Amino acid sequence: MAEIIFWSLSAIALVFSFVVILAKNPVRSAIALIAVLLAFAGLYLILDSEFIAGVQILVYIGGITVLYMFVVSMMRLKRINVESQFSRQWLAAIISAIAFFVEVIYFILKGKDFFKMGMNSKIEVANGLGTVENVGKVLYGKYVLPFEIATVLLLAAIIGTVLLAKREKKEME
Amino acid sequence: MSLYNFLYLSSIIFTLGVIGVLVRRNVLIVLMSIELMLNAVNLNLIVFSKLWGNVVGQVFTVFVITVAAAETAVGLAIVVAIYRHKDTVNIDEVNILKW
Amino acid sequence: MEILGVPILNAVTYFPLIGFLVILLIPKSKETLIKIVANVTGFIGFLISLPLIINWYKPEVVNGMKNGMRYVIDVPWIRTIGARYQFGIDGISLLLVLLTTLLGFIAILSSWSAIKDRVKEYYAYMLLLQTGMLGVFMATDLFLFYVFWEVMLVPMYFLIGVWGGPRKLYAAIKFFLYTLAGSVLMLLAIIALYFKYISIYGWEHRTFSLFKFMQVGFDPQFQWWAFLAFFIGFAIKVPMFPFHTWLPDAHVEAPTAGSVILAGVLLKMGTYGFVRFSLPLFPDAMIKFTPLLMTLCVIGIIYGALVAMMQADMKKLVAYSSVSHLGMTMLGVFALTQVGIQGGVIQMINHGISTGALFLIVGIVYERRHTRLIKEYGGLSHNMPLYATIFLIMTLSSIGLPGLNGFIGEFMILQGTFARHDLRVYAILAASGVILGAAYMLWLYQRVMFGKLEKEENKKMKDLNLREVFTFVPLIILAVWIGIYPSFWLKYLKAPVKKITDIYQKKMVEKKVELNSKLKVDYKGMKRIINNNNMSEE
Amino acid sequence: MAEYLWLIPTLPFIGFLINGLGGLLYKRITKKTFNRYFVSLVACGLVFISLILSTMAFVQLANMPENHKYIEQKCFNWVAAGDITTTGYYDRIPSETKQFNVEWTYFFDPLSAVMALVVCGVGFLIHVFAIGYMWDDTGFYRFFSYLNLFMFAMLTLVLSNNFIMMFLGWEGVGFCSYALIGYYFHKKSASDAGKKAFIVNRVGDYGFSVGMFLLFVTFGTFNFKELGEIIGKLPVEAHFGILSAIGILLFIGATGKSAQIPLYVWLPDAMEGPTPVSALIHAATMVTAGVYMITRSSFLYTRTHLSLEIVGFFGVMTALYAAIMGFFQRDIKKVLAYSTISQLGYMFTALGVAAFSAGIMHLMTHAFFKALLFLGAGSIITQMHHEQDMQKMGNLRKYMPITFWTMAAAYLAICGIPPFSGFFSKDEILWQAFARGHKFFYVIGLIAAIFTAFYMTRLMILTFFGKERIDPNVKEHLKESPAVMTIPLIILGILATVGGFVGLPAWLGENRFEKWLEPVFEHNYNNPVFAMHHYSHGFEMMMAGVSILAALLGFSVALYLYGKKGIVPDDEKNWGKLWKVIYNKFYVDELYDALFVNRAKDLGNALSAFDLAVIDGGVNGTAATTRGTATASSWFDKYVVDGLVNLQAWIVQTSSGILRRIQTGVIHNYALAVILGIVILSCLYIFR
Repeated sequence: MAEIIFWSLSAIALVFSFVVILAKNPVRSAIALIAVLLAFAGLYLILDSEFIAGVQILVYIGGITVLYMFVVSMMRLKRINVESQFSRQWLAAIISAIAFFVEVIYFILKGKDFFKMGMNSKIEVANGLGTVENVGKVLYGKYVLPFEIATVLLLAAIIGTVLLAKREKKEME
Repeated sequence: MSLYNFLYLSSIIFTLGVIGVLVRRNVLIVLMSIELMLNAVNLNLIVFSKLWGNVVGQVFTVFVITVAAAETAVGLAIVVAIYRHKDTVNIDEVNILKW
Repeated sequence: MEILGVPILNAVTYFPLIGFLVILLIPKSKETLIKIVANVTGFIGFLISLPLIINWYKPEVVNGMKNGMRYVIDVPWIRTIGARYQFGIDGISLLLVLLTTLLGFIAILSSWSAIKDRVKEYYAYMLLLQTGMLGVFMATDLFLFYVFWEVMLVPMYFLIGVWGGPRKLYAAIKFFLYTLAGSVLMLLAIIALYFKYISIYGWEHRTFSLFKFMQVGFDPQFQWWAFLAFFIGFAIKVPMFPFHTWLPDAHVEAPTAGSVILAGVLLKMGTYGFVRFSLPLFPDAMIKFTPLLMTLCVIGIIYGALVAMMQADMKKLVAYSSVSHLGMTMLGVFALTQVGIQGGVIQMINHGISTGALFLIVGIVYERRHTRLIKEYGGLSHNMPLYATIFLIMTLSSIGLPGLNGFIGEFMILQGTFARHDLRVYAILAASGVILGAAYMLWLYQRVMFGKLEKEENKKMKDLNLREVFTFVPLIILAVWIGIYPSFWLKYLKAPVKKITDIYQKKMVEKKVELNSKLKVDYKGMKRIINNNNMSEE
Repeated sequence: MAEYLWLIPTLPFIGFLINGLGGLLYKRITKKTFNRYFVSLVACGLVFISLILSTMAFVQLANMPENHKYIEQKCFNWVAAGDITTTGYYDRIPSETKQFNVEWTYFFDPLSAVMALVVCGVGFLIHVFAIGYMWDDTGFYRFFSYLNLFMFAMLTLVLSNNFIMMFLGWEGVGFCSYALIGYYFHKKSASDAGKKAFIVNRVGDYGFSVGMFLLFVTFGTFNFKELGEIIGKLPVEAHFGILSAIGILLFIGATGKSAQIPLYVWLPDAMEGPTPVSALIHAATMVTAGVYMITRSSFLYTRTHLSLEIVGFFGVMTALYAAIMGFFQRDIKKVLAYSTISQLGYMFTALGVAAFSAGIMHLMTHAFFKALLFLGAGSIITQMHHEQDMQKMGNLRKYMPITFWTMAAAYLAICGIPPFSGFFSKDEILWQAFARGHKFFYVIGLIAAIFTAFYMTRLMILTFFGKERIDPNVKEHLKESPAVMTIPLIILGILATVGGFVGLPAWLGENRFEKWLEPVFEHNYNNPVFAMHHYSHGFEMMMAGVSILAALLGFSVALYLYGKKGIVPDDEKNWGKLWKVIYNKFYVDELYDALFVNRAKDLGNALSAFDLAVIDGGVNGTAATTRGTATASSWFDKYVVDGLVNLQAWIVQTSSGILRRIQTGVIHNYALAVILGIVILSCLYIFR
């Protein structure tokens, strides 16, 4: 059963990823992105990570992607659509990307023994691994300082965003 | 189902993200491609978390998501600012930072 | 002694700095507020310097004396080089500190209507200057002294350069560079002293403290060079002939209050430097150089007076008269007798009072007429009787009329110089400056105040207003006080001056510069004459 | 005892403060001048109280025993400074280290008493007179404040117990004289005269102060009493020595203040001041300060033959010289001024022959009759609407009888006609000069007496007798002055008449004046050098007759010329060169101007130029040199040092011009470069 879910979710993620990078219309890209993210959320659930799956849906889909939609809707898409969508370096880009991919696969294969060691260790975690409780304990325990720093980062991002997006006085007049 | 397959999936998605970043001229789609890459990384983190039964990987995922949110917000704000100034979202046209 | 927990010398020195900071915080446009703050700071600055003299003889102050200095503050400052934050005052410093706080306040008060642009910066610089000057008179660590010495240069440079007359830039740069040239030599000498001390006592005992240096007794050859370097530094500041030419330019171009401070306090830093540093540190060199120094003083006195006589510009005249008066001051100091040095110090104060007042006096007509040429005036006594009276009093004080301050100083200086047999001829020559002094001051007074009121612009001139009168009142009171009861002030000078002359007493005996030796030779000849003539003796 | 001594000088000072400071502020605030009645009441009243106090002190002094005839009142230590090493006097007084301390102490001895009484008495009368004289002047309060300040300074001068305090009074009266001569400051001649007086006095004071320095350095004190005790024990210096030096230097001061040759030039010009000022300051009191000072230091002068000779010589020469200059002056006050100089010369002659009490007595009588003469002249001048030229006078006795009669008394006194006061004092001087062996002084003095009688007679005839040459406009209002002016005249007239009886010559009775002053000169009597030759009373009487004859001679010549022949000043011009030289005062002023004043100005100008060109030029030259060097090195810097730097920069720029093309500014390229970098680095890792 899990096998099937995995393969179908993988397929969805792959297909919509292609849509994201190939679609002419950013709206379509954004919607495809939502699909990819949803698929990922499903994969997280398979991996016993309920909390992360929830966050994925709430933050990514509910926050970030909606933000994309807002911005896209502000643009005049007509002119954008007329232009060429791909950069002049596309060939070099794809070649180097594939080279990169090959290398990554090489590394994954090279680390197979190490991976198997993990598979055999049989670590059992009570109440499931990624429950809110488990994640919360670690997050607010050992990692409370990075967590606080992250909040500061967010604050900085908010201020930066406001400053960047604010219209200058001249434009207001 | 092998956890190994997750790694293959994540590397593929990551490469797709790279291609998106390198090829697309629409800055919005470039940003979305970056989201793809980040998600690929998240998946990796969670897989290893599962593998070792260690919740720290998930915690890091939370942080990555946080950073992603911040990045997106600032990135989009920049996009809006660029659009307002240059009336374009074409990344190749924003090339004054040269020589 | 402390004021609100702050050691009193710190309080006195840095109080103007508080005003300075407050003024920096006030927006530029609120000129009246700035003026009020500056005036209040000046006044309170003067008030908090009064406890210095009030508590002078209190047991706890007397018991706290160190090396003859009172209210001592002594903490390590820059440990690596051994510089200490050493403050302390004796009677000489006391009088100069009080003069500084008083003149500082008067200068600030006098600029109320004279300064119209860049008000904020002006008052800020005035207060900064005040701190610098006070520090100079209190520091007993040579390094600290040097720091304050240079600190006060900068605000003065700006005061002349920004608010000055038509040739202000020339004057300001001349003032700055000339003084700096001197003080660089002084710095070299300070460093030389420092290393000399280290070469004797070792690196662990490195110090810039004056008192440590005083105990050493440097060898005459070294003294010779160090004295020369200090001499040029101080002589430029005094200024002694022939280093005086920056003074007329600086005075003519400076704003009134700048001139007051310049004449009243800044020049005293040179004379004070001689008394505080050169005299105790280099006794051998001092004795050796005395004839040369005396010659320069006498030339300065007569030369300054003669040049002053023929000036067409009032401020220039007063500036050259300063050269003459300071020559007199230095004459007393270099005479190395108690009375001479006391007279010299009192004359420093007197010069601050009377010349400061004379610059204020010139400033008042300048503010009304915007010219300083003597020939533009005449007959002002008719419509400015109060001004005429104050001008007259200060003229008389400047020319040394007994009963006013100038006389006491001049008389003591000349008497003190005359008391040294080998210096008599200098005293006699210097006394002729008194005649010339009367000539140029009275001539100035006659040309400005007497005669008929002919020019239309002069007829409209108003007499002094209340604020202007108040700037003069303390100066007049002091002039009369010093003239009638100088003992009050002289008693503060006794101990420190005795400390200096004691050094020389020893030296003179060592070197057999016995004062009476020449006279005794004379006596033999005289006795023969008396015997030959069979003069009857009772 | 005599706790009020300090009040004698201080009261006029208070008057000065009230009138001067008060008047100034009152005028500033209310724009009105002080009430004249108030001003006169304060000024005269306070001086009158001082007069009473002086009299009280005088009475107290008279009742004191002979060997302790002085009152001393210490107020405070004036200048208390550090130690000073005295040199001592040869081997008689050793060198020692002393505290330099000058006390503010009032000292009242018979000499001070005489002076204080004269100053207060004559001063008070002149104050009263001045009320009338100055009534219409706008600066009424100013005038009286200066007059009061003068009284303060003069009384300080005579009541001081040391030289420095005396010097305070000395310079103080000098300043008041300056201020009062220049009282009409809108007149250039007046302010010039004031300035001249001050500066000429300063020249004298220069000598005076050097003398004081020497005095202190030698003896270690300024106190008269102590100095008297120290110096009184010393032998007489036969040749030039320290005492002679001190004596001569002090005398230089006296020549300035008392208008002797060579520093007399200021006094004639000083007549620019209001007439009461001339009477008080330039006739009765201030100018006699020099006489007082030398008398005060008689203990010193009697021990130095040389300086006494000098004092006497200059005195008698001045007496003669000034009398000659007085011959043909047209200004009534100028004549009196020269007469004052001449009479002061007599006093110095007396001092020069060590006849101190005679000198002081002449000082006193002179104060009476000369003040009277000046006040009389003032009375005339006010009624003549400030006309001072004797050409425009004549026959005034008809209009102003009181003035005439009082002035006549003074005239007889100055000519030395018995029994008027001048006779006793002047004759005493001449007699003493003769009796002490100074025949030369005697002869010159006698000639001067002839001349005195001549010019005084001329003055009297030209003003009060002869034809009326008065301006008709003036004549209409011509009348006697008001009582406020005539009463002081009358009192002074009485004094001038009978004042001489205090000191009768030996052939008439006891000289009480000399006896009164005896304690002052206690240190002098043991001095054999100045012993009197003894002559019989008859001889002395005969000599007095000679004096009278001399006066009559001068009188008759003047009577012949101006009375009989009726010469008026305008006619004198025909007398040729002699008249011209004398009328122009021997061109001494011009000579001084040419020698000193103009040369000092030239020197000043030259030095100013020197200062600007050489000294300041040196400074600016240094600046210019520095600038030149700076320009050269800046050239070097620009083309050589900086050239090398720029060469390097050029190389870098050119090569970077090629390389910078990599920076396309396109984000895609950068991103691709990043990926390529990762790929290459990974390759390196893989194929390591």
